[in-house]
Amino acid sequence: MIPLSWYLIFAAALFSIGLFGVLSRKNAVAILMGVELMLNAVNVNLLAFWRYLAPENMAGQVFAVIVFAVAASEVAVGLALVISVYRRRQSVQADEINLLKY
Amino acid sequence: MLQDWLFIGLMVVIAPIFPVAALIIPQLLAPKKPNPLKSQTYECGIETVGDTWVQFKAQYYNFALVFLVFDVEIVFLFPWAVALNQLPLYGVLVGILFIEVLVIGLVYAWRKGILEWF
Amino acid sequence: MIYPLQVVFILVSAVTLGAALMVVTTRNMVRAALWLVLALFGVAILFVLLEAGFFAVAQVIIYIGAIAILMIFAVMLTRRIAQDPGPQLNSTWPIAAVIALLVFGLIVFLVQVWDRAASLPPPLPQGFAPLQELGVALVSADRYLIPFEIASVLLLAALIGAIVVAWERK
Amino acid sequence: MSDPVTFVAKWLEAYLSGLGLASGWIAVIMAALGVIALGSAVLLLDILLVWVERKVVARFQDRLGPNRLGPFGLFQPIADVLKLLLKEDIIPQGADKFVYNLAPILALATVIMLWAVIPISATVAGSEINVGALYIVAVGALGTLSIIMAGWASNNKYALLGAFRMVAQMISYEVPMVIAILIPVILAKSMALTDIVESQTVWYIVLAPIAAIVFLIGAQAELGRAPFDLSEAESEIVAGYHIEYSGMKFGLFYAGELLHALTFGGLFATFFLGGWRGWGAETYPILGIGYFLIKSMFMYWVIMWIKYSFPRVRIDQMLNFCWKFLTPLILTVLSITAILDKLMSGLPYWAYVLGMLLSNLVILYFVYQAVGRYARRERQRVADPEKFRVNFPVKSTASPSHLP
Repeated sequence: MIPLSWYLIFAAALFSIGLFGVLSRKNAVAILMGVELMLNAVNVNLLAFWRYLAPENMAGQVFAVIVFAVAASEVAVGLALVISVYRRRQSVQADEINLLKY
Repeated sequence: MLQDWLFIGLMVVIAPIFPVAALIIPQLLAPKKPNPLKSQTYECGIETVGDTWVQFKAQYYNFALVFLVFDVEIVFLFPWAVALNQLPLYGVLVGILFIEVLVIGLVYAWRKGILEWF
Repeated sequence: MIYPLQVVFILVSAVTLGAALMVVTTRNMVRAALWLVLALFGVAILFVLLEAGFFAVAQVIIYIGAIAILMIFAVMLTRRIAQDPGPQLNSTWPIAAVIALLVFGLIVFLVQVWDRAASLPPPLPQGFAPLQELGVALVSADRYLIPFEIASVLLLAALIGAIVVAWERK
Repeated sequence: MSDPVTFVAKWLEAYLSGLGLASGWIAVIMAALGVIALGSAVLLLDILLVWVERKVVARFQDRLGPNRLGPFGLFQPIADVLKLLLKEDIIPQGADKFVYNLAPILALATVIMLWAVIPISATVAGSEINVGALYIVAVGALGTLSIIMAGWASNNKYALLGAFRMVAQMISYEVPMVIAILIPVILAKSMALTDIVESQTVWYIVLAPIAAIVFLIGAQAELGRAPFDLSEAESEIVAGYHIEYSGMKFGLFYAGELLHALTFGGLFATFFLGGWRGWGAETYPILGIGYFLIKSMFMYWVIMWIKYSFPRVRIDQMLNFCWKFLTPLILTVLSITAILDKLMSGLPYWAYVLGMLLSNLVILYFVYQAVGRYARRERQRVADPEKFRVNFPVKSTASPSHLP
């Protein structure tokens, strides 16, 4: 059988890759993809904890359901923002969207 | 439970082998004489003009957006439907409430003209 | 059946992590989206190994069938990004790499020192039907009714918000 | 000899354990053999379908169809396959080679994967996973992906346009179709397709006729068949997402489309026509396979009948029909079915069936009235466009309408 630590380390690696993508990519859509990877890592953790520590308690599964909803909402609004910014500035590069910086 | 998924897992591995085999045979039998004229893009009898990446109408995004929200909510309704026998009437009505919230979104998109094609 | 499952896990997780790395490094955005699909599919297979079949199919339906499609649509609508010249990473990417590695190291360290990390999955109780349990849990007032309804309101808010943000009047 | 499939499986299992293999490996080998047998059977059926489709369309159009090769032209599909195998493989310039080659493979493989959960007889079903209904939706989502991959990788405007149209259509019609699947799930209280078939002592088309109709329309749209064949509208965008494919790669798309149609026939039979159920199918499972194939073929014929009888709709009509008619309708039916199911759970089964049928008929009556009113209004609007002009608030800000 697979020990719990394997899932946790896999999720940590996936989360770190997603984090790297969020912090380093220029393209706004790519940043959203990084966020998706991070949310997936969270879901792997939630379901692994459900299966290994408390299979009778549905909290882990319900949390995973909520994470699905959050991921969908985040993509819907995030991509709408990207499209809105693109229409005004003709760019989706996150480092060029700096109007609020000054 | 995992035994049930064994068949699915093998299906995911083996099902692509059939079309891959069908693609390998022509590689061995068929003639192969590529030339640049032959591999040109087909566009209604004229040479292709400009970039393939033309910008698309934003309506496609609208429908994908509404679809995304509906899809997520419908998937959540499936466990509720399976458990319907063990729920009191109140639990059923709560599920209906979930659907009605979905309907509000549909009505909003409709009134806003998001579902129009123009 | 102890050994083969571990092999499946290692293969799937290696492919998933490789695809995830391609997502954050590929220049072409549509290709990045396709790599994302592969990574998400790998996670779905891990859900099957966790005996959460519902989440595996939900992952494919929601992430691959809806979210990845929406992302490809968004890439096509903002067409310039598919062929961006120049570097795809910003100038501070080494710092980002260090932070990511630090987070990874920290979590691995925590997993190492945690005494229940090596635990094996307990057998599911006889006659335990996770799907029905989940359905009941989601609509029972003393359990997770409020999060369930809030999830639907959240999705409604996301729909309205996205429509307002993307199609506001100039 | 009433159940040859189980007989052969039992014999193989005994033979393998006689070789001294561990039980786990026997399960893996049996499943692999099952997958190969199922896939081969389905693909053989697919080759036959080429002939069936051409023969039936010929009859609908008052022609003879293929009749030269062999009796009734039965060898025509074999000649077709041979021709496709011998054709040169052309990759258009600027194509993304890997994705371009992957798309047709995925298109056919996903259709084969759908058969993994369909129960074929009382004893033969690939897998009895407890989320079978959702599995079908998930595999369909992978099929959508193959279309967008084909359209994007071809580096052709028409292909991309066709792919976009097709995907917009598929994801739109997926919503009412998935809700239509939810209704048999509510009636059977299970997502496993085997359970759904076993609980159909009365076919669900009697309990949920509206869901059945909506599922059929959704299937027609998912298949991209007329009246929803906008993605390959020959007069507008030549052939749709597979315009740049030739030879066997085109053949794979074609085979996938035909097999998909039969698969939807099979799914309709499973969800609404009782699958393998029929007289004596429980005691003689071999009969179940026959019943299932007859029902699937009948639904396949209905899908073809619709395809060759209706003209193509416009894209705005297609989307309006889905979002403003089918989706609200099926959401209403879903709510009413769930509440009625709860309220009538104590009644005898015949009363339950009657209640469901009556509620559906009442809804159908109101829908009929509403559609008639709408059609009258639409005819007037088209005759006199100025009088009925509607201005939508976002019209001025949306992207210019010259975009494709």
